[in-house]
Amino acid sequence: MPLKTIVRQETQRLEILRYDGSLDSELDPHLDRKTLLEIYQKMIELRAFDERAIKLQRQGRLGTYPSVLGQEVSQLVPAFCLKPSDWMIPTYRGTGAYYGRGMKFRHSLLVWAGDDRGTVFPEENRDMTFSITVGGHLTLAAGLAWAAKLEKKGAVVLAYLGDGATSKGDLHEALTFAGMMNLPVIFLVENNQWAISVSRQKQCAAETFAQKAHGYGVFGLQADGNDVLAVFSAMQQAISRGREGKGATLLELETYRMANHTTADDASRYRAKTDLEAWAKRDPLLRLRRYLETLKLMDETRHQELVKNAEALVDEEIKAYEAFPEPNPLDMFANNYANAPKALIEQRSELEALLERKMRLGEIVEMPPLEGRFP
Amino acid sequence: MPLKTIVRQETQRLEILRYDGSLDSELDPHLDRKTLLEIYQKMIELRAFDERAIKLQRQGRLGTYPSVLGQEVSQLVPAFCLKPSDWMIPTYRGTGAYYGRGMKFRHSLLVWAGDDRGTVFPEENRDMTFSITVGGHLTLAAGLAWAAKLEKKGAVVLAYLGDGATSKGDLHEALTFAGMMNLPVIFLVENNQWAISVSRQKQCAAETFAQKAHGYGVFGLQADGNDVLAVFSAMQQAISRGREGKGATLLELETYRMANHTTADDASRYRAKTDLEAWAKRDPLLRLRRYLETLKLMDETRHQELVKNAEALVDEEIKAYEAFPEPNPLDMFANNYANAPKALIEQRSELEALLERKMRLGEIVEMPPLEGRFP
Amino acid sequence: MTGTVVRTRELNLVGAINEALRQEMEKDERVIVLGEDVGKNGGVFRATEGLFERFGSERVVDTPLAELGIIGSAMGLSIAGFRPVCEIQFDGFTPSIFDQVVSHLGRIRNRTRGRYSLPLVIRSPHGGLIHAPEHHSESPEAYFCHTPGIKVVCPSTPEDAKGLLIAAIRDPDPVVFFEPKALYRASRGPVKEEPYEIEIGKARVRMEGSELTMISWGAMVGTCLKAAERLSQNGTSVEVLDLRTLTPLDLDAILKSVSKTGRALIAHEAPNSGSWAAEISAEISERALTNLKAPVKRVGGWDIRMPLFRLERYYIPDVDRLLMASEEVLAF
Amino acid sequence: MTGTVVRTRELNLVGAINEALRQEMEKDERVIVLGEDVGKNGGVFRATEGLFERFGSERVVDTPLAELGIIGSAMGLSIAGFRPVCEIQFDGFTPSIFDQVVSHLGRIRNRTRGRYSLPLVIRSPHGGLIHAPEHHSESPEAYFCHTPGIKVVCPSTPEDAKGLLIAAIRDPDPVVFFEPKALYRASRGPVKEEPYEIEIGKARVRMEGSELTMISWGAMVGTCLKAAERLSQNGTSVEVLDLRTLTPLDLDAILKSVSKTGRALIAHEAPNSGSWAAEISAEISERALTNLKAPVKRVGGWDIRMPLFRLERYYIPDVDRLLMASEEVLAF
Ligand SMILES: Cc1ncc(C[n+]2csc(CCOP(=O)(O)OP(=O)(O)O)c2C)c(N)n1
Ligand SMILES: Cc1ncc(C[n+]2csc(CCOP(=O)(O)OP(=O)(O)O)c2C)c(N)n1
Ligand SMILES: [Mg+2]
Ligand SMILES: [Mg+2]
Repeated sequence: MPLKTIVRQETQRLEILRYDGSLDSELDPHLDRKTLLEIYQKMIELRAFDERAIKLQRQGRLGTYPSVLGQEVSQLVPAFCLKPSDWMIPTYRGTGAYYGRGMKFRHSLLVWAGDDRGTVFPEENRDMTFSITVGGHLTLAAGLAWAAKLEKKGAVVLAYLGDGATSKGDLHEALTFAGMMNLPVIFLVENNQWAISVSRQKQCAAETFAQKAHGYGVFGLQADGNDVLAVFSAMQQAISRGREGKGATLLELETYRMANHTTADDASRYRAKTDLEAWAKRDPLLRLRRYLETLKLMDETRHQELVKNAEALVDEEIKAYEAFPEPNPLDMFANNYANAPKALIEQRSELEALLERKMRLGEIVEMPPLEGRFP
Repeated sequence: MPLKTIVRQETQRLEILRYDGSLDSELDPHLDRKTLLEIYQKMIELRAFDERAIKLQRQGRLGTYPSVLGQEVSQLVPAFCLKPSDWMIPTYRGTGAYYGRGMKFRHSLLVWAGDDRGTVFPEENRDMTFSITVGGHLTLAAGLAWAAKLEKKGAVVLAYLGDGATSKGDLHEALTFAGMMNLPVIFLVENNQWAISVSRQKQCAAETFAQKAHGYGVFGLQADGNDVLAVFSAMQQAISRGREGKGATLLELETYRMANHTTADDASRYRAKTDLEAWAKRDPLLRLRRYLETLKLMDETRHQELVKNAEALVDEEIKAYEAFPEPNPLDMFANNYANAPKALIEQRSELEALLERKMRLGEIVEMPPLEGRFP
Repeated sequence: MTGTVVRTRELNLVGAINEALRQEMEKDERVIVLGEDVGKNGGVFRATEGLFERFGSERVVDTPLAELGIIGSAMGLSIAGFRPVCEIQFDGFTPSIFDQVVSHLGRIRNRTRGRYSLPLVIRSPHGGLIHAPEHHSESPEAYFCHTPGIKVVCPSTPEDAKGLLIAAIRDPDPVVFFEPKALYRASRGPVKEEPYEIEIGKARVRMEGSELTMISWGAMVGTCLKAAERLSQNGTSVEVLDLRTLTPLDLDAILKSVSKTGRALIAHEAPNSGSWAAEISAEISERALTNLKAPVKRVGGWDIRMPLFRLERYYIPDVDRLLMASEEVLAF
Repeated sequence: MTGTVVRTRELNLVGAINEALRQEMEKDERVIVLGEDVGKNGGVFRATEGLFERFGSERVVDTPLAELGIIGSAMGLSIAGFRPVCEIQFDGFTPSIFDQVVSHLGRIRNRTRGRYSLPLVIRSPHGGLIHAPEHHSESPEAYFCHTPGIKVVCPSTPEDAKGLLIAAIRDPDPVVFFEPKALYRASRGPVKEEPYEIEIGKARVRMEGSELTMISWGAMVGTCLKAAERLSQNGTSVEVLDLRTLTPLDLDAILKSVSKTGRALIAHEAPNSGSWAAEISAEISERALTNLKAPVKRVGGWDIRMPLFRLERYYIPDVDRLLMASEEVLAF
């Protein structure tokens, strides 16, 4: 009785698909072929896009861009598992998540070109804009889950975060609420081992992020984030828990950021090449391809065709993106309040006068059309 | 290999002294008699003070006061275990903690009378003012511990917090730093089961607060907070860890807030009497008394003498407190910067002019002497 | 009760707030009250008294002690169609939500191009003079007023408190609602029984006058009225303007009054530098320079940490300070 | 090098900051640099480049991604006698530390009656126009300037950056040090090799003139200089005042210039309402009313969320806007 153990906890890790494409059949989520192929196709498209986005940035045709190279599974698959009526909030490193929900690449490009018109999600989805402030969306996610719980329609909330973001107090307060109120929310830690130049090992002294769940009375699980089957399976579990009123999940997906933090970063300053090489062997795309090959669903010809189609799709999207007219500066005044207060009406007129002056001076040649709601 | 347990954790609870005064001899920290009696005396003094402070408030001779009734052990003993060169930061419910470090009751009274002159700690101590914003001192405590680590003199930091405070993101970030940097800091959760009207059960869905430690790679332990020997023993462990470079401890002391949250609160609105009655049986003072009786260190006569002396001490302190002259309003301008900027010099003159006007009008009869450093 | 008879009773300010909350919760199922101690305890000032019993634990929710959690939850709830009214227990704990307020609260409507709106209210007590510990007597309005995309309200009478709170709850955008805690029980006045709105963004003349405009909000309005009374006894005609809403600021009302009187004094409780009074002072001089017979005068807290409560009355402007300042303006 | 020869080289602003940090770390063992990515990576703008290699992992510390942890640590370290210089990676992430800044940072010296002081520096990039994502182009100075007990600095030249940062590190009180990120590489100028201090709290006349005073800080000073150049080509004599320190504000310098010119324009990047420019405008009109030939004019960001970067140049005042505003002031 004196020094007694009063709580015992375990944290588990899920892996299903091995690097060579073989799998643990006991845990196989038995995805149908169509789904597997759809995921594979999206992964190829995403990778094609990612590569091109980086090039565009180098050519000065895009702003700073955060690559998702190597995180295709941890990005796409969780989003893919949702229903439109579920909520999703990715991070800035979320092109794959949004793509998994049906957002068009042209809109992702607009956003990273610094154009507010990129914020366009499929109408039927409950998608949210990402938060550039790391962790800034997590308590909001708890609030959406609270609403979902009150709605009683079985919706869940999926909030992505990075390994770095786990250190923010926001996660703590969000998990406290989620645990206490038994909220249908999945906090999905894409542990890509780096927060810019700060490694996972320097972020937190605990063995896993998943085990943090125990501090809040929520379910925690780690999975191989480059393993499409493990991620799918873990997500199914987390989603079911949410839909069935069993509360929140903290799901850690172990993956690796294969690219620089963003195009503004140079990772060679702070990390070893050997690390990259080791992780290249665990490439999620390659692994799924090998599995599809064992299922006789993929071969070099089909793969090449998918790559070609993906390139064409990305070309199309880039064209559409670049065809957007310049935004009208006055649009920044739209949608700040349901009804713009007088001060904003006045300020907008000031901007209008400035624009007229610039037109008179020839600094602006033509004013683009107006969008958005004002006043 | 597929779904495998990768981390196993246990959380332990320490209890040594039973309600009847008997003890688990295996874990007995073997406190010498002098120490036991000193703690007992301080507990009696603290309780005498607490009772009187509440009365003073009712009589309009004190502002809002947060009682420590029932928390004498969890307040006094941890502070008592420190060396002067260790840092201590209590919460607003910290009269006992400060008293354990040698602060005079007169100063506690001044603080709760809204008088800044109460912030007087023994010179030799490294004591900090408490934070009225719940949790606001926790990352600062990590910083002090960081400094202590760099100093390499074996100092530790003791930061008190409540069960409610565990929900603040501050604790999360403080523990993240403490774990990551292996800091000599003890986060001591005085779990008194209530955060004003919000019960422990509504604060967090985890079984214990101690288990949160595992999420940060620090040592966690729960102890019976009304058990002087368990608290002493747990603190020795935590302090040794800190001094020996083994890092931080999250120590949960289970106790009970026997009084209203503060004198401004009415706990009967939200909690059952039966709860109070159950906890009254676990009274820390009574428990230590029974133990001292089994050791033949205490009997009714000696106890009554201690109570009488305590009353006299408190009388003395109240007298000293009430003998303080009114503070000089101009003192508020002292100690805001090492060198007051011009704007403050100007503003202080404005206040001076106002005070002169009030003297002319007879609203102020006499100006008290100046204290503090200005400009 | 018939539709045409307007029944009115005396209520104090906290009672008016309580009534507004109750009536809006009755009217609109989407209204949810959340915060620390708002449930059984009815709030530390009893503003939510009786709501828990009336509407149950799903709509009146005691949260964990985590202000980012509170504001984040409220934001999420509002985006999903609810109308949360969250309480931050004291002004001095609002810094805990600044991160969300500055970075996200007022931005999401614009960031999502109007797709999501955040019809939520953040209630918080405001100001000093109740002899409370540190952080319980703060006036943090400037931090909020400088932040785009939100509105900031601070009533000074029970009547306004009820109407403005109802308007705030119905407002499609986030409203920070400061309640002068010194007036919770001290301010009593007639309040209509039925629900009504008072338009956000409109100041109110509390006393008419022609020689000096005193501009204020919250508990300081009462101090202004007292000072104005005293001045009028000496033959000076003072107009007292109660802003009621801080953003959007009712510049029309301010300029109208100052154009008439030619003299303006702005009184408030916050550290004066960089306060919302600075904005008002700047606007007046920038827009009505030629109407000014004297420099605008601000009277606020000093630019230091507010002392503990024994000295708070020397930190927060009192009638004497307002009189001194008025004399200076009038003598210019 | 002898004591009397003053060697000077051209440095850019980030180089000057880097040099200040290095020299103070060499001089004073208590100086510790902490923040996200300040170690091996040398900071995302390379302000701490080479420090990790030179001073090691005990004095140049990559922290977890937790800003409250960063500011709290720095506060603790400084109370215990160290001189931490912490970096908040971008202006837009400073709201994460507001809670500590407003509630504790500037209060502890007073709260402890002078027993503990907090000689720490918070470095953060400032302002827009580098085509960065949301939250990377903010100007949050007003939130800090309204907060007692701290100082706020924002240099605009390499020379000032070095001298002010050294002064900030040696200052016994907390200093928030904003670095105009658009100038990190764009602003180059002569910087003395040896360590030197520039006094905190002193503005600097960057261009002398007699008809209009332009008051500014950070990157906007450059825009003012360009506009002043253009105006002078048209025969208008403009004085440009670089505040360099925001609090304590150098009112003497401001009033001296405005008394001379009779006209003032304050330019800055933040949402204009409730900005630090409001304080300056208010002070000028309150103290120098009779010297004013025209109303003070503020030119700042609009009171809305800053748009993503394609439109940022229409949000942040540019030369055209300053010219328009100047014409208005001059035509009054
Ligand atoms: C509150 C906050 N602090 C700092 C930053 C700067 N920053 C941007 S991304 C990043 C690292 C994030 O790491 P992680 O959470 O692991 O996500 P990842 O980038 O790896 O996807 C940092 C420090 C930020 N955006 N927000
Ligand atoms: C940040 C913050 N939020 C809210 C409050 C108001 N408040 C004061 S004490 C308290 C409850 C604290 O509970 P706990 O941490 O368990 O400490 P206890 O009072 O039980 O000692 C609350 C909500 C506060 N002081 N600070
Ligand atoms: Mg990462
Ligand atoms: Mg408690």
